[in-house]
Amino acid sequence: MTHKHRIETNRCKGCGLCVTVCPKNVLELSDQVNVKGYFPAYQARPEDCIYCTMCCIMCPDVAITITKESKKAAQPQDA
Amino acid sequence: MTHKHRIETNRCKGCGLCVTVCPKNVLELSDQVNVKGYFPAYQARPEDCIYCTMCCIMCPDVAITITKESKKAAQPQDA
Amino acid sequence: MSKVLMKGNEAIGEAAIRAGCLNYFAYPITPQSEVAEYLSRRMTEVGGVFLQGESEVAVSYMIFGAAACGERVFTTSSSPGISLMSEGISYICGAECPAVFVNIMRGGPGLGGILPSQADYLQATKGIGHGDCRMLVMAPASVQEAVEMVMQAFPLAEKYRNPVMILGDGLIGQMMEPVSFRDDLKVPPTNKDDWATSGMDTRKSTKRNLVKSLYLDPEVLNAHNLKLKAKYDRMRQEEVRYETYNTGGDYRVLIVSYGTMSRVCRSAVDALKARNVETAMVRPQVLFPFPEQAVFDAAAKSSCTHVLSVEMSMGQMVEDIQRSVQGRRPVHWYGKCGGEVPTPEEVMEAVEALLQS
Amino acid sequence: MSKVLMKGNEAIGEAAIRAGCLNYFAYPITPQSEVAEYLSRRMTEVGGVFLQGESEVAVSYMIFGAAACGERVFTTSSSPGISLMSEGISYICGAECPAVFVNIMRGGPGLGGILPSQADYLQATKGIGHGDCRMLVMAPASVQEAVEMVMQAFPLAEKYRNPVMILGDGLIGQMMEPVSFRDDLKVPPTNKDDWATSGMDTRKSTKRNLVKSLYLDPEVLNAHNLKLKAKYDRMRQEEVRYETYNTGGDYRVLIVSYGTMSRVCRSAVDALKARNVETAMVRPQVLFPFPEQAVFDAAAKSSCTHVLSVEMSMGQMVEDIQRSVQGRRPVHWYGKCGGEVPTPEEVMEAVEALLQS
Amino acid sequence: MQSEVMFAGFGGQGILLSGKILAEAAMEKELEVAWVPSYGPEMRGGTAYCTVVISDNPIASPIIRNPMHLVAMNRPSLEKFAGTVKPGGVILVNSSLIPIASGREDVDELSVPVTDIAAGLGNVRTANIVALGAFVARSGIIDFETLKETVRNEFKQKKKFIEMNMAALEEGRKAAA
Amino acid sequence: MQSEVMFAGFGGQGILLSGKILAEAAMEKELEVAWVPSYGPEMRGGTAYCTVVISDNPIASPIIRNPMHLVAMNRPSLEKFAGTVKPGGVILVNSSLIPIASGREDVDELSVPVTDIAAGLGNVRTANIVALGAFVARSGIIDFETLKETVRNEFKQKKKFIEMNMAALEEGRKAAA
Amino acid sequence: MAKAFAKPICLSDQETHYCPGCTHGVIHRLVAEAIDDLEIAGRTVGIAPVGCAVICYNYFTFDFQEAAHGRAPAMATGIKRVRPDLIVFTYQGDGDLASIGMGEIVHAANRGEKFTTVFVNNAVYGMTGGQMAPTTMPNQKTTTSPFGRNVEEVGMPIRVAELLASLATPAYITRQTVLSPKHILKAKKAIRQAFQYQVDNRCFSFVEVVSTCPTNWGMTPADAIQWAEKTMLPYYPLGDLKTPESVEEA
Amino acid sequence: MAKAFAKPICLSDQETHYCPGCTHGVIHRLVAEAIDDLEIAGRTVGIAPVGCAVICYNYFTFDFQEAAHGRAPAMATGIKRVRPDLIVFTYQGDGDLASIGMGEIVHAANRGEKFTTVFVNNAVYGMTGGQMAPTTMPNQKTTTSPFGRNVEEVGMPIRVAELLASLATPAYITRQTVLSPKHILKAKKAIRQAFQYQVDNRCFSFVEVVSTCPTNWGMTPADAIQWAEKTMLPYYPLGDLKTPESVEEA
Ligand SMILES: Cc1ncc(C[n+]2csc(CCOP(=O)(O)OP(=O)(O)O)c2C)c(N)n1
Ligand SMILES: Cc1ncc(C[n+]2csc(CCOP(=O)(O)OP(=O)(O)O)c2C)c(N)n1
Ligand code: SF4
Ligand code: SF4
Ligand code: SF4
Ligand code: SF4
Repeated sequence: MTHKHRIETNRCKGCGLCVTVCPKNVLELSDQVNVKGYFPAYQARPEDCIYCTMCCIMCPDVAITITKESKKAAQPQDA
Repeated sequence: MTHKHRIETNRCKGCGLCVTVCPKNVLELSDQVNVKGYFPAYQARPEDCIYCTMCCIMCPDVAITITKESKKAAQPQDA
Repeated sequence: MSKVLMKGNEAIGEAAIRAGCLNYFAYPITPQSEVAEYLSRRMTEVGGVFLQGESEVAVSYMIFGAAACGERVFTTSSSPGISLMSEGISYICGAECPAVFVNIMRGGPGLGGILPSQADYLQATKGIGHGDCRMLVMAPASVQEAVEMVMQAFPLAEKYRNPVMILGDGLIGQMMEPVSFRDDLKVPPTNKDDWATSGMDTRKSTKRNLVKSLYLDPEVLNAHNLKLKAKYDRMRQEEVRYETYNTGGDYRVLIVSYGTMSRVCRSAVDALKARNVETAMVRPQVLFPFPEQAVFDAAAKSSCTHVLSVEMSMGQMVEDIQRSVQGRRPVHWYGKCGGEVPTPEEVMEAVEALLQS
Repeated sequence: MSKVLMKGNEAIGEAAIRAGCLNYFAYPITPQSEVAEYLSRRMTEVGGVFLQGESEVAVSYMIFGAAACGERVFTTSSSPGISLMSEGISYICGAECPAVFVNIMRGGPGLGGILPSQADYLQATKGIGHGDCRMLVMAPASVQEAVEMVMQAFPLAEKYRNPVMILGDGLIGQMMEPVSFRDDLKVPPTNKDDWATSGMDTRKSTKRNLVKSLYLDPEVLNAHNLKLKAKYDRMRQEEVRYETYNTGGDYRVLIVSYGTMSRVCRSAVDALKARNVETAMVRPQVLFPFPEQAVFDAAAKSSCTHVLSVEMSMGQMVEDIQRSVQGRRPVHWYGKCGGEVPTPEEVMEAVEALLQS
Repeated sequence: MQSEVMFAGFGGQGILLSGKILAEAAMEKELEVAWVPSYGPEMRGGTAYCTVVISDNPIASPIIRNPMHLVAMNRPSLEKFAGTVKPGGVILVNSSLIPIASGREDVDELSVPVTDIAAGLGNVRTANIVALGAFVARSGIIDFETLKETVRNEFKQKKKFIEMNMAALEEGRKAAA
Repeated sequence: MQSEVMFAGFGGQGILLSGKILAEAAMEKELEVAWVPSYGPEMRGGTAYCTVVISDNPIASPIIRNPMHLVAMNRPSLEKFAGTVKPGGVILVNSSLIPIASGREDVDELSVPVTDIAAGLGNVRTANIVALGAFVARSGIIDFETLKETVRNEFKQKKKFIEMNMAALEEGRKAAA
Repeated sequence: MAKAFAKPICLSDQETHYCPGCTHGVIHRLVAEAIDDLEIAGRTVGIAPVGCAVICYNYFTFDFQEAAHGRAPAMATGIKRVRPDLIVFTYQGDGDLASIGMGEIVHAANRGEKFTTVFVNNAVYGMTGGQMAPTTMPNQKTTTSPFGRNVEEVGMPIRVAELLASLATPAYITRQTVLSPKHILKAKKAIRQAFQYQVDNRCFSFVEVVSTCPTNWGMTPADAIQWAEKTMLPYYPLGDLKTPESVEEA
Repeated sequence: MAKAFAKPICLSDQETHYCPGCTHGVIHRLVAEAIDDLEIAGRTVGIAPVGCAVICYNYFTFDFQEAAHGRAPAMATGIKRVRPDLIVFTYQGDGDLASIGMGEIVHAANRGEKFTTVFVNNAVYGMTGGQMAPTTMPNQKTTTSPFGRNVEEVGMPIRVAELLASLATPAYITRQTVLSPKHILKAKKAIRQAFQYQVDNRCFSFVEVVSTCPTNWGMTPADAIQWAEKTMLPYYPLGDLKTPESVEEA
């Protein structure tokens, strides 16, 4: 069992609220525009992520999810 | 100077509230109907009246007034 | 069928229950408060819902909410109260929900008076709310007819998914007449599963329902309005209802009148006949859609020289009559508005004045 | 006169100030919130009154209270908001107070949309409230005309002691056009000492004034209604206002249209002329009273075979046209309602379809 | 044949109820009826009246300005309506409260001290029933037995009133004789 | 003669302002003008556009579905409106944000990286003015001096912006040359 | 002890249409006395409600407007905003003010409109025939609560004075009654005070008056007074709930 | 410490039309979580307001009605009275609920209607372009208070939760916020509790949520959060104002 942090890039509106609440300073806003014209958040330092879900809880657009998954199942979904 | 207690009989609706508040039990309701079909209040025991204005204050129809008047002036008005 | 002597207002309340409507929300206003007073008892007896709302505005939305769940529901009010329901009625039309509104009219404008009037004709038939909305409007002339129309109003509202108004004058509400409640007018409610927000579990469905009136896309809103227009056009085809009186022979004046006023006119027609003045009457029982063709035909009769709209208003239905008569005959108005119902004699005078003119 | 480029909504606000009306109460609603936004600044500059009311119902009574004091006052809203003012407008008519209501119409019914529409025609001209009440209704077709009508509305409201409505579609409010504010349209307020509740000391009188709409005695209420009817009849005599376009020659189709829609029709008339299809237009500038005679005359012209009402609604003014044309010519409707303004091409198609039918 | 009765008096004198009972009695006889009240904004006081129209044909106008008969329970009512009654009609005058007559020569005027009679029966509130009994007896507008039946029915919820009201009817009938 | 320009782009790109400035410039020249916005319920995002109609006669219909010219500030605008422009009109394409062309052969297509130019001037928010300069220069719809005057007037409250915007106009003109 | 008592000047001579023992008459007189006292009749505009007091203008001699049901506070707002020099009061019943007019009174109070409201709480809709009001007491029978007000179904009576006093904007909010001469004299002071605050351009002022409706309660006037004392006063406690001073101190 | 987080089931997949950083999205999610939790989606009817959340039904998967501006509590009343088995909530902004809809919310609360209201207080009218709301803070600039809210002219902001809590009818009235994850977790509990009271057929339940409107405040989402914390929270204190239990004890 492990955790998977996922940001739906095209759902993100680049509000930056997740960035401010992350206790481990994992997130940053991208400089690549998404389909909606926003600069979405991404995990700049994924290795620091403790899967505390603070960013998920804060995100007004339900753009971030964290799933528990067995390592096997994780890879195909990741593709 | 003396006081004059006056009930405008045709203004009175016979509600009896003045009767209940008079501290000296001066007032009663008449058994003579007035022009509106009500049984108006009258001073059954005028000699007991202390001109406290309780009845005036209570009357919802401003049917009772008390005036201060010199004895002379009082009579013609009384007619 | 056994008859009972009932006040119009109470009979209206009872009729709704007999029609299977057990939900009533209202705010008191003369001359129709007896409906609420009656139903505050009766609904308890039959296990229905009675609620006195805080205002007519709120009541119109209680009606909306309940109707949107697919439940039969109605309210009653009088002129100023109906004005306050304008926005709500427009929403209910837009959202296509069935509901019944009873307006027991009093004199206006403003606070006006509390006696009978028919001065809300144009508001009811043309201007009840903003946007392209219309209601089917039924106008009873007796307590018995009021009862029947109330019972018919619920299935009609469901047929069109649109509010229906019963437009009665104060006298219809206040008068007592013998009434019988015809069981055959009780029609089971339509299935509302495809649109009503009755809870997905209730209708055993995973498709959710949505009741709304907002269409931000102009093309979609236009299409929605065309759909509503098609319904109103269908009403024009299917729901015209009227009665004629003495139209068989040759008459010189055609009277058009509805509600209590039409009963007075009926007396006047009879009395004029006795004086050898032949007149006839068309009585619209449904005001929207208006019986245009019937009025045209009756006016176009060769003997007829004048058409007279007799209303307890300053001349409202007369506009629909003008529209219908299409210039074939001069159209006149006679009326009063303030609470006094014109007498047969006054109507006769108005007719005779016309013929002398 | 120097011109400025202004949004209709702002120009309407400015026009009221230029007309000498320094009192404004309103509730925000698209597409007219800019009036309030503009006046929240401007009224402060000119020492006037700006207040955002808690609802349209409340606003209509703030207007009533202020108008009853004899002060010039106005409000602006859009369709659903106007429905909520129904009762208030009926009271103001009944109490005979002057006031100006601006309705920048959006699509309906219900919440509808926020784009331009003309779907409140029947409500404004016939059914604004309960009882026998009417408003003078003016319909501008440009920002400049909106400005002028707003300025004229105040003296007209005072002339009749009755509310006046400016009925504009959303485009009139949202569009920018050059406007000039004509000082000559500023008319000093009438003397209101004989009726306004301005305080006895203010008018140096010991006679108190009373503003009310209740008349419990039916004869008195009837007399009051007859008095109001006489005013409305006087409006029918004195306030009809319309414009004709291309009515000089022989035309086959008469278009009747108002507001923004009439400008589109004007383009269509020109373009049809280029195709050798002669059409003409009557544009009512005042909707109540309706230019019945002008429409009749234009329709009755021998060359004319069809009358077409072009409206951003599902067919409302068409009823007044039918009434006016008196059966002389077939009367048709073309329109859309949802926010998209029909284009000249669409109107042309509608006209050509008529001629082919 | 159509006939109309106006009942008029003070609010509180049971005017509307007398009318209703008459209308119900007529309905029992399969006649057409309409009962039309006056209604006003004031809760109390003033004049209350109602009109009952009885006919063997459907009733056209229920609005009657000239009724066939009048039951006047107080003076203002008599003064206001006496002149409207059709020639030949019955005018019942509650002489307990009305010291004057109708002044009409062309009607059947019947003077009955209904309030006093009711007081004699132990309840002034039955004055309206006394008047009804007297009026129906004199006018013959419906048969008296039906009226009695209707009154009995009206009070069937409050049994103790039945007897008193039946007595009131009888006293009315006697007074009209 | 009547001519129409549609300005289209994201909300926030100053679309409505460009249109307004053009309309004001035309008004200065005593022409008839109408500025018609799109307005929608959403506060942010989506496509904003406005149409400016300029004519030497009173303007009949201000509702234009086929404008003479188009200034497209973003890709969705170009895609949505390119097809509506009348043959012979000018289509200005903001090539900074639009990687495609209009696909029209019968128009005068002008590709200008207005956002980049504006960024080069130190403020991307002047992109609308760059575009306006380029468009007016190419279409000649009004004379450039009047436009400059109008822009100067528009910013007269905020003096510090005047210079930047005058530079933007000039850069636009150059790009259109 | 002996005193004089006369009809206030700005109260007209006309006899009222109210039922015998109805306390509307007393409250009218108190309003008139306050206006006389402050000598403001010449610049006062009263606003009549829709309710039994709808024609109360007949009993006063100064300018008056007649509101729609519940909308008197909006009308008063309209007047005060365009004519701040005028003295304006609304006179409203509980159906009018607490039911249909709830939005208007809350907002006028919250904006701190500088007019005075006299609120007659008689626990019932009088004019229309005794229907339930928001102020109707638990289990009280009315024509639309024939089995008594069921608080499970329609909630508790609304204490309007407390509700308005909970707003943050400074105001004078008081509850009085006219059930006895002593109460009447206190109510008189409160009403005068309410107008005084307005004359001083200080704040919104509001006087709730616990009243009777003998007719619709089906009681004699004396019984109605007793019922109100016993049933209403415990639920509607008397006294000042808020003064502008108390807000400033807080 | 490590946890999982997924979109609630009854929240639809559709992306919202709200501005970046607008807290409407968070509040929607909390409502959906509560409904999922209680497994009531199949018998729930939501009521959308008129305001930015007017099309919020697009983001939920169960039955929904769209109200007129301010009238959601009346619609909810209509539903609950005729279908007490349904779970009903209104979702309303401050213009909607506290301005035009004041009468409706006060009366629904006072009748003890057994539905739930989620009240989004963002101190401004969002959808129509940032006009002043009854909840706008003193001196806050809006498009209709361009010089800042002048409390002398228009009064203090209305604290709706306090106002409703002052009514005598039992209810659950609480104020929460979504300005930080910690607050959001508390708000989540409160919203769940509000629905729980309804499921138990207990009382009216009301959750005010102090929110942001970065767009109309003219701030970045992060600045908006800070401004709300600094300016709004001191005036709109968080926590339960009333529970049905507290009323019963009193
Ligand atoms: C819009 C509207 N709704 C309803 C009415 C009917 N109506 C008149 S008075 C009244 C109630 C008055 O009760 P209250 O305010 O308590 O005053 P009271 O008569 O007891 O003094 C009602 C409902 C109306 N005139 N207008
Ligand atoms: C009767 C009526 N009046 C006005 C409007 C316009 N209107 C739409 S939304 C809104 C304000 C919404 O503000 P709020 O309730 O605070 O919600 P937010 O948008 O901030 O979420 C207004 C005034 C309307 N649609 N209907
Ligand atoms: S909080 Fe959500 S919408 Fe905002 S930047 Fe982070 S992922 Fe994007
Ligand atoms: S209080 Fe007044 S109305 Fe009542 S009985 Fe006494 S004098 Fe008459
Ligand atoms: S009904 Fe009640 S409130 Fe109205 S006048 Fe009579 S006692 Fe007074
Ligand atoms: S305008 Fe304000 S409330 Fe509306 S979506 Fe944008 S941020 Fe949210």
